[in-house]
Amino acid sequence: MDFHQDPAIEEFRNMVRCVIAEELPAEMAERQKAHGGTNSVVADTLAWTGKMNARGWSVPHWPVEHGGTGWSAMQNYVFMAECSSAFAPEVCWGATHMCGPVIYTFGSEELKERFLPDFREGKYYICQGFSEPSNGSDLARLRTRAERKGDKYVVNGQKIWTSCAHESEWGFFLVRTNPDVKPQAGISFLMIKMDTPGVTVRQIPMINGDAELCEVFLDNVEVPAENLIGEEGMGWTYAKFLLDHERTTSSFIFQNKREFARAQRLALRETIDGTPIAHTAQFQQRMARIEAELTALEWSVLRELANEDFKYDRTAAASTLKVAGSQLQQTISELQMDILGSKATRFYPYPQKDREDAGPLWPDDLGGRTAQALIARASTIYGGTLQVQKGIIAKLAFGL
Amino acid sequence: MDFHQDPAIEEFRNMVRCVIAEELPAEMAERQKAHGGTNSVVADTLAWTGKMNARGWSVPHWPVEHGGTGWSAMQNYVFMAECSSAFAPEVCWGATHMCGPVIYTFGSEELKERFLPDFREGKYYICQGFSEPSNGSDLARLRTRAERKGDKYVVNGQKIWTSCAHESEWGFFLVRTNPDVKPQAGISFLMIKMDTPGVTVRQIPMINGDAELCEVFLDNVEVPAENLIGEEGMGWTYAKFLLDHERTTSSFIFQNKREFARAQRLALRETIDGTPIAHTAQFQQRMARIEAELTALEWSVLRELANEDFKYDRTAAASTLKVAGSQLQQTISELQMDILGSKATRFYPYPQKDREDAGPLWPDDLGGRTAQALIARASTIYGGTLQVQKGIIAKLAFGL
Amino acid sequence: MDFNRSDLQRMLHDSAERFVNEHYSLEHRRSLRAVQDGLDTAGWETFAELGWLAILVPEELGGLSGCMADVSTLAEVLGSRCVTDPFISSGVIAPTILSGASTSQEDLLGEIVGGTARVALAHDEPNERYAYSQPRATMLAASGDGYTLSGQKMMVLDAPSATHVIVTATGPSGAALVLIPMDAAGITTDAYALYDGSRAADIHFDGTSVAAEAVLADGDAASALLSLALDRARVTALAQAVGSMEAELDICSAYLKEREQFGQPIGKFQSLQHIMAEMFVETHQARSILYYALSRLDGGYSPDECAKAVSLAALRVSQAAQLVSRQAIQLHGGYGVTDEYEVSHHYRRQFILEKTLGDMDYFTRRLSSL
Amino acid sequence: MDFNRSDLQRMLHDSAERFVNEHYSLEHRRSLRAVQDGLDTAGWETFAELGWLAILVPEELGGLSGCMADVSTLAEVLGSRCVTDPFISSGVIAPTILSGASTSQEDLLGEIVGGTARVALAHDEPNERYAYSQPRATMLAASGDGYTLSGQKMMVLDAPSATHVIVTATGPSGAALVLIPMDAAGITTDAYALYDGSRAADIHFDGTSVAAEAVLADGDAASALLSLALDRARVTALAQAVGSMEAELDICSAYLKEREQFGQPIGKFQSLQHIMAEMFVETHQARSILYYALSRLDGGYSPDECAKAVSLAALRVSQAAQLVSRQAIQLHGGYGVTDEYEVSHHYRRQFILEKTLGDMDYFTRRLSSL
Repeated sequence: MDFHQDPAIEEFRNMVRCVIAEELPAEMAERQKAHGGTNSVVADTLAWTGKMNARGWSVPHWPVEHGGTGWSAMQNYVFMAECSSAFAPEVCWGATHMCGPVIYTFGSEELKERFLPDFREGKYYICQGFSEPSNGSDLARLRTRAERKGDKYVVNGQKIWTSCAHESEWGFFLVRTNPDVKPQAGISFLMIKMDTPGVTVRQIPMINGDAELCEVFLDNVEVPAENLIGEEGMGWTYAKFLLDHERTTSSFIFQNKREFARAQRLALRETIDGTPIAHTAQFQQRMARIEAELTALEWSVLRELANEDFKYDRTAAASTLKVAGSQLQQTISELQMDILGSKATRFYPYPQKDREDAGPLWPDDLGGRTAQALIARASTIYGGTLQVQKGIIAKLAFGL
Repeated sequence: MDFHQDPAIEEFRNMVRCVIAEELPAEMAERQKAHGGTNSVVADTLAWTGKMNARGWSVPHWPVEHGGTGWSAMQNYVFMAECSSAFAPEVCWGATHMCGPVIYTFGSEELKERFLPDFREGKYYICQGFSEPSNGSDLARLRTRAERKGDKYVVNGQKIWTSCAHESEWGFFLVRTNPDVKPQAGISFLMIKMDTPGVTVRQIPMINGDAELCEVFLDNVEVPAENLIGEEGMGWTYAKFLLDHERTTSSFIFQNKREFARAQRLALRETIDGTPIAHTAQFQQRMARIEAELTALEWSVLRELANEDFKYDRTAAASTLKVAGSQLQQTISELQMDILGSKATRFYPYPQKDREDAGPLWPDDLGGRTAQALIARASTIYGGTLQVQKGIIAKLAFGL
Repeated sequence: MDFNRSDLQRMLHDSAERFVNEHYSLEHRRSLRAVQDGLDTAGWETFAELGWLAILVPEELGGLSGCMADVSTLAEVLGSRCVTDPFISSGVIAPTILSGASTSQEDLLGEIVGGTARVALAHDEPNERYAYSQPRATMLAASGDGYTLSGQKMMVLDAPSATHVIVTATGPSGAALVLIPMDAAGITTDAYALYDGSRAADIHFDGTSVAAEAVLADGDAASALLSLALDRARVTALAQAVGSMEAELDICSAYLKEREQFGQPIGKFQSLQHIMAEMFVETHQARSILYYALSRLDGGYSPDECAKAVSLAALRVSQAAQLVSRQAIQLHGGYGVTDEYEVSHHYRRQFILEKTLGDMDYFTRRLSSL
Repeated sequence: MDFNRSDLQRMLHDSAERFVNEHYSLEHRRSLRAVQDGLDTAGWETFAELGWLAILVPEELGGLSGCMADVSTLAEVLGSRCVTDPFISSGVIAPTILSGASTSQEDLLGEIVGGTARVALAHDEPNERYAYSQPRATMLAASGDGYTLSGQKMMVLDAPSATHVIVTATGPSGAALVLIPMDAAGITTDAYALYDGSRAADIHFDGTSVAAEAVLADGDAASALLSLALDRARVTALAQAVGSMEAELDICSAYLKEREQFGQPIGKFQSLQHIMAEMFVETHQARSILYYALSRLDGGYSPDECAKAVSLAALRVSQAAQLVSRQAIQLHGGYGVTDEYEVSHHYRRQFILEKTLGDMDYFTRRLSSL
């Protein structure tokens, strides 16, 4: 075992930090800082991707021949950590971490040329059409049907929880191309332009006042057959490939670290009977335990990045990151709420017009906190519920 | 709703308290106070039952014609609360709350005369033979076989978790008299004298150093047919009757209150850096939450005693008392451990010879605390595990 | 002891249940967000007609001389539908303070009972959360025959639809409770919504004139009255939370039977059954400790004993509400975090109930100080 | 970074695993209760033969100059079989203090490495729990060329089988670490067992003579050396706890497949599967934060940074150990609380590991003071 961090990594971190400081506009960081939803403002995401692309850094984790930087896993980790703690906008995850990798791994040359440059440049937003109203945790039972008719697929069905569908130019969809084989075998991976006739988007009003997630209705949507990625019937395999590809993402380690640091700042400012909350024994005890959990999570991520020999199935470790990381998001947002006390009850999202009127009683850094805490209830639901993750662990680690 | 306590109850409480003060020998209370196991010292149990019987109070909850006092449910509750907080020995629960009620409800006159006076007087200890090694939570699958041969039953099988079997004169057993009907229907309730040839008892060494629980091996044990209680095949019905009869017992409300009060006393004596633990914010917070849970539990018991109209199946409420009460036993004993800190690690049961040698560094009130905390791990196991109770609630309250 | 409803309570409960079922549909509640001051005018008229605003008003002042157990019966039903109408302010806090005031407030109480006046309580200040010894940001100064009031209050619940506000201030004789009409000169309000749709405001007083008879109480009497009013308000909030949790049990158990995944109703999964069982246990314990708090408030116990009971009950109910409202969302999956399912509304309502009159941290500290 | 074992660590791990599997059966461990001082003599000889007592001893003093990651590798295996031999005292604390002492302790270190000397640390005092600023009950007074030691120590782990004891005391120059042979005059010991079968003693010093060279360190140097030794000891205990938890995962998953109830292996029940999954997550997180602590202790970080790392790790590992050891019993039902099943031994061992060198309350307070 060797736990020494390569000193070159700290140099790299400083270099990244300087670049971000140079590139990230203050008002963009402010918007991100006060944002209470899951995704960043789409315009910021695209603008930031463009800025990073100009540096050659918009898709650092991609293979070099497709525009990646060739950084090590640890360098990529440091880059993402620094972007997060500087409040840079999120990237368009669907493009850079899901659809992009599927295209460069399984797609034709034609598809690569058509999409990968746009994804790198942040030319438009793309959305993900996997879940359906009836399938929830049971993804393989998806019903959206794509029938091949000549050089087209005709798609009928309904998707749900599609982030920013209303602001997306393209979407990547899992559709059923063959209903006569076992559920997993009949699924294909299809690109659909969101302005195709028959595509209707409804934004879903959420618990935190946002409406970023959408329902997408597909009614006889005609999709050119060339929009199929890879082979017909292999969609399930590609979706699983994505899962294996992104083992540490579900830890939400960057967000968890950033939000815990924010809680620490808030606790130093908010007072009880004249004492900063950070100095009361109750909160010290609570924050110590959360910091311990956060530190454990970070080292669990480092173990994964360093490709530790692991006695159990690696997917069990990925589910562990998800179980711990998703609950930690909730724990930290609850901590923020308790630090803010009654102030947390105000409907105070950002960006919102009324924020300007709020005056000095309501510091900027309250904006978005409660919205974030409310939507954090979903962190143990999306991407496989807490219960599904536990089932995976029991099965893969113990054969139960 | 009327939450006023009848003032007569307070008078009754004072009267009971005076009687206990008069009757309870100091050294008996001391032994009970320092006892770390589930059951009291058997000799104390029998002696105390005898003393109470002389007052006519040994089985106050029984029907008056069988020696009960005719007290109200609330009076019985107060009586038990006072006995517990004064550290009176436990009664022989099997005699007074299980076998006794089954005999006076379902037994013949002959059986009533034979056993009830002995139970009232605490003439001997009796033990319970329900569980078997293979059936655990799944009681109905018991295998111990009793075959009728002439005027005898010949019993073969094995029982486990039989409290104080090695000190018992009699045991009451659930045995299978008919293997050809559905599991619940073929069970009977049988009295077996523990010195009958073929009965072998093995004490099981436990996590806390005790060996009160036993295995009972039954090898061609010949039991007179007149020892059958009630009808053959009705044993399961009688066992369920016991459950319905004792809805609030599983809350362990008396023990929980007494042990929380003890934790409060210990927390005032033990210090950290010169400050009593009871005055540190960490422990105050923790103790406040435990006190809240304890208070809720007590009022849940009061609701049951007062026969509240209840929207759900009453058995779901009884399981609720068990779920909350069993976990509270663990929570309170963990609290005691944390108050004692490193002192809790010492093997320091009572009564033990080495206690006399311990000297002033080791106050008497440490005796038995850890033994109690260790065996408290069983509180969510016996009498239907936590998981079994939750299943009952889901089924009976919600039809799931 | 008797845990069953009295005849009055049964009437109260049944009429309330009928009314909220008819009136407070999810759609109706969502539509109230567009109403300027958040008040459901038609709903509030019914509150008055059904006598709900008279429960805590003494008979001699035109009320019902009811007890907190009566209030709780009603509040549970309001909680079951996440009703955010200003009942706690005008039906509990105001009657308690006004009927205990040193100056007669019979007229205003009459208007409250009739539904034409609504009274908010302004207590929180910047940097002063929940209860605290003495206002520092709001001062009452003698001026001629009366006084002037200056200072800053925050998070005044139900202020936007209120006709009057009772203000805590530090005056010449220490603590003071002062009654001010919302249209008095020298008042600036900044109104906003909370996450459950209820409304609050920050209020700035800039030398507002206060007549001598508008001082409802001062010194220890003011502190005692405030404390009583707040403890009653808290228990009313706890009762709403219990009602909300019990409603969630019904909603969730029905959903588990209806929603299918992996080819069967999700209620067949043992892990979800156990979550429901845990929600049941928490809700049961919450109702039990609510009874304990009611027994103290209605039983003539000392203020300290009441404070202890309310604090313990708040700790236990909050813990239960957190578990139940969180798991109710978890059981609903993604739908649970939309604005279109009841459970997200219960979650927000319980969050606001937990955080507005004192949170778990506050009640822990309060218990330590008793 | 590399989380895989070095060649040395692999050897250490494999030989340890072989040894504990052969030697430390449940029956053997239970039989050690009857041994007067609790020491497994044959086992301890093997500890010495395999070089385990030399890991932290510097090469120039005849040791292996190993690091805490090496110690952890071994300790995890010891933990997997609840081995209670005095490794932490003689393999970690004593080498740390003796090799950092101001007087040469080469001879004693040689005896420790050879297995013929065993050294306990006497620090806890009546009313002083875990670490604290300065001993108050144990005083070192100048006397002729040397000193005399008087006072009272409690809960001296592994004292009954020790040949020497290092005592913390307050002396003429403040804190002091003093080495005393257990057979010195003026020592009274009261020995007892802990609940996991390990031994400890209370030791009373009544004017015990101390030669000048027996003062190993004084003043700030003594405090720093004590702090380092205790933090190393704590991390060794954490490693044992992690090994114990991982063993419990194996034991429990096997039991769930074997034990049948309601006509099927109990591992088919989703509620128990989820408990196993939670145990897995806790154990995984515990191992991760153990690595963090090791990275600080082995990485040349400041004492405060080490203190923070050890404290955070102790909080997280203790929390995990509580959940895992409690649920391991729950999964076993009644058998789990008997002395005849492994899980009850793991429970007791983890309880003792958690409580002897600092509990969660202590580490929380320590973090607040950094």
